[in-house]
Amino acid sequence: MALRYFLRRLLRMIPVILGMTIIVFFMIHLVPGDPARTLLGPRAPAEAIDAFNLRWGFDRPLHEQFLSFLGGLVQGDLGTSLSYNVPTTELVTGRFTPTLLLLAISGLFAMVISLPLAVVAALREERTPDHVVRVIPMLGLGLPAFWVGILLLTFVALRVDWLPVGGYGATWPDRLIAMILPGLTVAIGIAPFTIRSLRSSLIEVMEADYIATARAKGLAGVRVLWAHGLRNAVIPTVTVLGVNLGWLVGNTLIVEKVFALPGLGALMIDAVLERDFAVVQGLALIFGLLVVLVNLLADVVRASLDPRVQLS
Amino acid sequence: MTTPSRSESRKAVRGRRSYSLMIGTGLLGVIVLAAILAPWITPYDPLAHDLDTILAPPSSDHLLGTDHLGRDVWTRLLYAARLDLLIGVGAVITPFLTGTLLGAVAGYYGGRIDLAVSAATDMLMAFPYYVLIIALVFSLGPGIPSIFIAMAIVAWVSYARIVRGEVLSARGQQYVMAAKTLGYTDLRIIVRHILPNVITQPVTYAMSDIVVIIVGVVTLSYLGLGVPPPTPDWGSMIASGQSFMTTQWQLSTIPGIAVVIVGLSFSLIGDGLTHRLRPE
Amino acid sequence: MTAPVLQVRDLQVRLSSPRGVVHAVRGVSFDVEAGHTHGIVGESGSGKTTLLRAILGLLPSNATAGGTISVSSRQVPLAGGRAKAVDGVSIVFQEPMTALNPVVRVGLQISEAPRFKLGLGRRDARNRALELMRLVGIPDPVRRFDAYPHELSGGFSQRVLIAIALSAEPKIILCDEPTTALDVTVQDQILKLFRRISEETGVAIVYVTHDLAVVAQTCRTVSVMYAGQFLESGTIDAVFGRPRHPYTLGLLAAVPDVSHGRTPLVAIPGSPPDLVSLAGGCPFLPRCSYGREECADGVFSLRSLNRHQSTACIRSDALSGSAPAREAEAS
Amino acid sequence: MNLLKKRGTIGLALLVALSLIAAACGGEDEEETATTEAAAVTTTAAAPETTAAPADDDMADDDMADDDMADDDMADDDMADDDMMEEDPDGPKRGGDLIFARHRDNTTLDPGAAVETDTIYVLDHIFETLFATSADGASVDPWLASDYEVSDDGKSWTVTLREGVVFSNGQPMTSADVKFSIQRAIDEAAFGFLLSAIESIETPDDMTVVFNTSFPWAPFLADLSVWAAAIMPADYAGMSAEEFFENPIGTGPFLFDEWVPGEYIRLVRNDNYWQEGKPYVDSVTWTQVPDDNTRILQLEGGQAHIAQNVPLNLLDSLNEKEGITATTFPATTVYWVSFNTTIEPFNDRHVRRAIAHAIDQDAISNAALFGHGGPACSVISPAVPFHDPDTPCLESNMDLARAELAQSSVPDGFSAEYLVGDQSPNLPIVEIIQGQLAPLGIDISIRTIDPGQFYSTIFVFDYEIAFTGWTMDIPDPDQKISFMFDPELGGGDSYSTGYNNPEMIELVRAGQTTFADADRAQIYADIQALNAEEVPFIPLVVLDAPFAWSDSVKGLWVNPVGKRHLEDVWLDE
Repeated sequence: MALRYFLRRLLRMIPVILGMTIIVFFMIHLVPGDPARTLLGPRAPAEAIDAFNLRWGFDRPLHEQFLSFLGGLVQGDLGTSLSYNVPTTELVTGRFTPTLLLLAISGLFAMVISLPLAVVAALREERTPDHVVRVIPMLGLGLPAFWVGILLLTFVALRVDWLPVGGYGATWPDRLIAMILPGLTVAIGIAPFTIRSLRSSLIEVMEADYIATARAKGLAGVRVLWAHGLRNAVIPTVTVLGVNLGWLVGNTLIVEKVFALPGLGALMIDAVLERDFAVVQGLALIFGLLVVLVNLLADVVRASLDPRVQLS
Repeated sequence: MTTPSRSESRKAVRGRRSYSLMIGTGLLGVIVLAAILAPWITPYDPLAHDLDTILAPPSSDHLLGTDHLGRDVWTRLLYAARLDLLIGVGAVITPFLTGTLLGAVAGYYGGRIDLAVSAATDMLMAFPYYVLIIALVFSLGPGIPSIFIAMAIVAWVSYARIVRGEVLSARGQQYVMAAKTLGYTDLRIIVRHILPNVITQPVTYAMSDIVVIIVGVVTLSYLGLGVPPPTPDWGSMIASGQSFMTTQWQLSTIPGIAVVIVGLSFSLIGDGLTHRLRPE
Repeated sequence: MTAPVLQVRDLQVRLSSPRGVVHAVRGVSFDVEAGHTHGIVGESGSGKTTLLRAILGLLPSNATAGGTISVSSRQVPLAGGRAKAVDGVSIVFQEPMTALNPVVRVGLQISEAPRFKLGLGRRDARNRALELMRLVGIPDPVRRFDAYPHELSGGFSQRVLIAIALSAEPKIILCDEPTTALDVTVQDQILKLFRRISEETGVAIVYVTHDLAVVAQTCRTVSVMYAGQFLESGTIDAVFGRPRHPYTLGLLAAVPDVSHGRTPLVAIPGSPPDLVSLAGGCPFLPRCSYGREECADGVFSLRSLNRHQSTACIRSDALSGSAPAREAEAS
Repeated sequence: MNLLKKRGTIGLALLVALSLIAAACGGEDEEETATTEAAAVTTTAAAPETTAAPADDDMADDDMADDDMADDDMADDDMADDDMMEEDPDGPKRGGDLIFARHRDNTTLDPGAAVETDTIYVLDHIFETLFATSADGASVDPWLASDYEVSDDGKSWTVTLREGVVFSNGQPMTSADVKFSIQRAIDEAAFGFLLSAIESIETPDDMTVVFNTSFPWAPFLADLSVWAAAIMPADYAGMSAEEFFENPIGTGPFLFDEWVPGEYIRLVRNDNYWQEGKPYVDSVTWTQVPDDNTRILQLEGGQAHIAQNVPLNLLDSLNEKEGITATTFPATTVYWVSFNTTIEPFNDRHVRRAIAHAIDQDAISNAALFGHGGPACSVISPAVPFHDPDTPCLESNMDLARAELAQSSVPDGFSAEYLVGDQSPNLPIVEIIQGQLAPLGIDISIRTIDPGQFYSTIFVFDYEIAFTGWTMDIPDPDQKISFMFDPELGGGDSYSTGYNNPEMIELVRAGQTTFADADRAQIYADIQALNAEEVPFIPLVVLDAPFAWSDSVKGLWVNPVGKRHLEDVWLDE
């Protein structure tokens, strides 16, 4: 049943993502800056430029180019990168896991940060701990990611020898360890939203009747908070986390840059700068799919937590 | 167990919350005042280079030291407040209005309009945001106009989603049915009846949005797409301070803290508004 | 005479709020023996729920309390904001839909107390829960064990709540309008269920409601609560048969009696007093047709008329002559 | 509980995401690299100015001066080594993996397609060329070639190849391989037109190659040192081109091992390398670390041995850290102001001269270079042949500036837009100039654009003033000078200034076809003087190449055209 729901959700998003790819296609083509000139430099003679355009088919009118792009898309061919001269898919697969790993770990850290803080804030509503908890995430929002990143590298990575100073790592254990600080940096950026959501929903839940029932059973306070309070309060926060991670999909490039991670974000910005059309279009499509998947995942997690919600 | 005693305790708690509105407006007031009175607070010209005293540490005549061109950091911080607050507040208005309107219409009428708006929001959700920003900056050049347009194009999505949800639930309420039976036009119902009831959410959201935009400008400057030099703005100050982080860390940090304080004041105001406007 | 399971002596509860201090409970005393069912009748805002929360030991954080409560002769802590209920006391709420955790299977919610409070293993707790489900009359408990609250009807949910209340092997079950939200036919089954439970398990029941008919049907003794205090207490026959307080009289007159056709209903004029600014004297005075000057000051607490009945009205004898507008149905 | 705060996340995402671009430019700025001059090819200084090139570090391709030091024969090598580093008692150790943190990845493994400096520096260690820039960057030394003769008419070059040179697959290098490689470069390489002077190539025997040029071409040997003229086995050793460049075979000290795009590229020792005993390290791994601060932290944390593109302002503080050396190698990077002389008022000589007088190069150098470079007077940097130290550049003096402006078409000043690729140290320099021109009534507004767009903007003359510069690729000024002053050559329109001065063009052509050094020196001195007088380009600063490395790295040195000789490096760990 869930599978059918998955497929239906994906099908519903296909037109949206296609629409988005079309917009990106025309936007990147219409933006000033000509890839031949950028790649070959101003000294390249006219013949080299013409040969380049001919080879890549940029001499054809835009709509024709778009049709061939669509044609390729249907067969899963995202075209070839101008600057790397390698099929886009090949270029992207290598950089897929770092980005996904970063998203997953930062989501995890965001929740790990949010749970204790939100609980303290909710239970001490309107007293000092609550105010403090509401101020701390503001820092996460206000300070730029590169600043937090470099701080972590300088004062943590340098001092802890099993933590690498940036870089991705070759083996799987190394990769996970390499993701700790970047994940934390991203989580600090997301936490303000998850804390705020969890705090307000926890306050609301702790007023509910079933909490009084649970307490009336003579259960310990911690059990009531965990099994009944948080179990209900976390549901809306899952969606907030999903939306945040969904947005991060195309936008992790500051952290990728600071921590030297080979992610999709950096690849996209280079492609945009170098007018590497195929990569820009391919990535836009992939980002679209990833955003849909992340939000879909959030809905599924939410449905598993809340039986009242049917995967209709 | 919804007993009088419990709702009593809730009111007790809520009473205290009005402080956050006061603290928020107070804080913001101080910042705005400092920005306006900048010429009287500090003698220096924010644009004047003094190549003999570059990267000077904080001292009596330069409270926060000087930047890589010898300009007084404290002065630039104050003048930057003018620009960044303007950008923050200004860039929220269009998305707030368009988003609320579209959300209301989509929520109220449903059907094809709702589908169209939702498709648009979904599409923008998945859109690689900075491809849009770069395209805009290419065609319009860096600076405030492209920031405003970029925000306007993308930022309305959240308002639309929030208001749509609220209007959808409001549509089923009796007071809407009643208004319909009295023969009011749809527009009148939406604007005079539904919106006033649901406006709290988008308004408080706008508060946190202002912060988000100011921080967004910081990131644009970091990418070299922000406010063009020499106009002082926190974003370019943080970005240009970045390569001095290990030697003159204050160049990047202090504007960052300024952004946080502005963020704090707006979110406190947001919280205060939420509780003040939310019906008991 | 077994020792009373519940002893409440001169209970006072004050709640601080922005509008001032609310005197929710002003000197309430009563006892309930094992196997007995005691009813507490009163309009909303009379402080009956705060009384229940006090007995549970779950007063809100802005509450301060005086007097004593003891359950099977153990003192109940009266501090506000406690997170854990006192042993031996359970509660059944009015709204089954909101009183059950929407995201946890009902079976688990019933077996939770046996497992985590009484320390039973997973298997034993499950069997205990199934046993309780049968006791409260839920058909085919094995299948319904894994159901979620929103998948059950109002009646079944209420039975689950009762099973939950029993799951902690309480000495006393407090019921806060448990049947108000149910339709009459289901209400009747639930009331019969309570009576059976009380007889079979010997658990004491305190039944709080505004519905006199329900109290008459299920309770042995009753107290009439108004403005945070008991205006009259006693056996059902005494209090309903020979009401010795104008308020009780008024309540009985306000109950529509289907069997007697269209007798005019007499509503009590005015509305319950504001518990913040309570003047001295009898709190019912402003609405009392028997009121005199001497009712205006002094403290009006219960004084016993005989073994079966006590009242807080100083002019109770003035009522002795007048029978209630009509005979209350003897249960 | 509405919480779809999509918008909130935009900010957050923006915060988290957007950054980067700076990476491309951040890293770039004063990257030392010299780019070979190789005749046609573009400019660039690693420092952008013309191109904004962060991303590609200067599109204009600053390729490498192709091979490296190699004096005439082995003996000189040792000599070059000795003065470069203190000789260790027990001599260089073998072994270890040298980790080189750089800010950008390779784009290809094919020297023909390579256009960016970082790609070229890696390929330099796989492929080699017939001739190479000398250690001091002032001349060309034979490398895969051992000797050469040029015919009297200067149109025929006979080159004899070095004995005993073997490709990494064991196959000996012959004249056929050279003919194939150079012909391929001319036909396919992005910068093949540098060798367009070659008409035909003959191979009389295995060890001799004869190049016939259609006209006498003075910088011919320097052009042969361009990286695009890399020597590879004929017909790609029997493989298809694509297959060959999956795992390229060259004569260089290292051979290709593994490339994970965006992460690292690793070369391992080529045991068949013709220089005995070299390279010392087992392998070199170039890691991809775009952020300046992170590169330095990796150095401090021991995760990298060498870091390039160290921000100038951090060099001194980094040098004080124990275990780390941070300094600059002399480089040929020059930055200047360039005018769009096809539009008002910049076609007026007096306006340009007024601006030249108003600019104070010393102040700029002190404020923006932190002592790692100096003011520039000539367009040819000191480390390049035919640099004229006595170039009569205009004195920085406001009164003279006002006097010049008074004679100009806009006596009471004007406003203009200054186009600059957004990466350090460009922006600060332009901001300083903005301040220096204001008292003259010239109101400068700064238009920063992303480096990827810089070239295509100035190429279509969509600018008034621009921040441009040049880094040498090969040890001969011709490529740069012709590109700057000869509008027809290479389609550069005098480096997009549209400057067209017949006297200057004549000098440039003479410089290309005159063989005697003394005469060429005088020609280039005249060119530098004429520019100083006409100032289509106002030289600003000369930059060195900042590097940092841990003390365990021995024998690291970089010549003025940016060539790293990692075969001479060894690790003392």
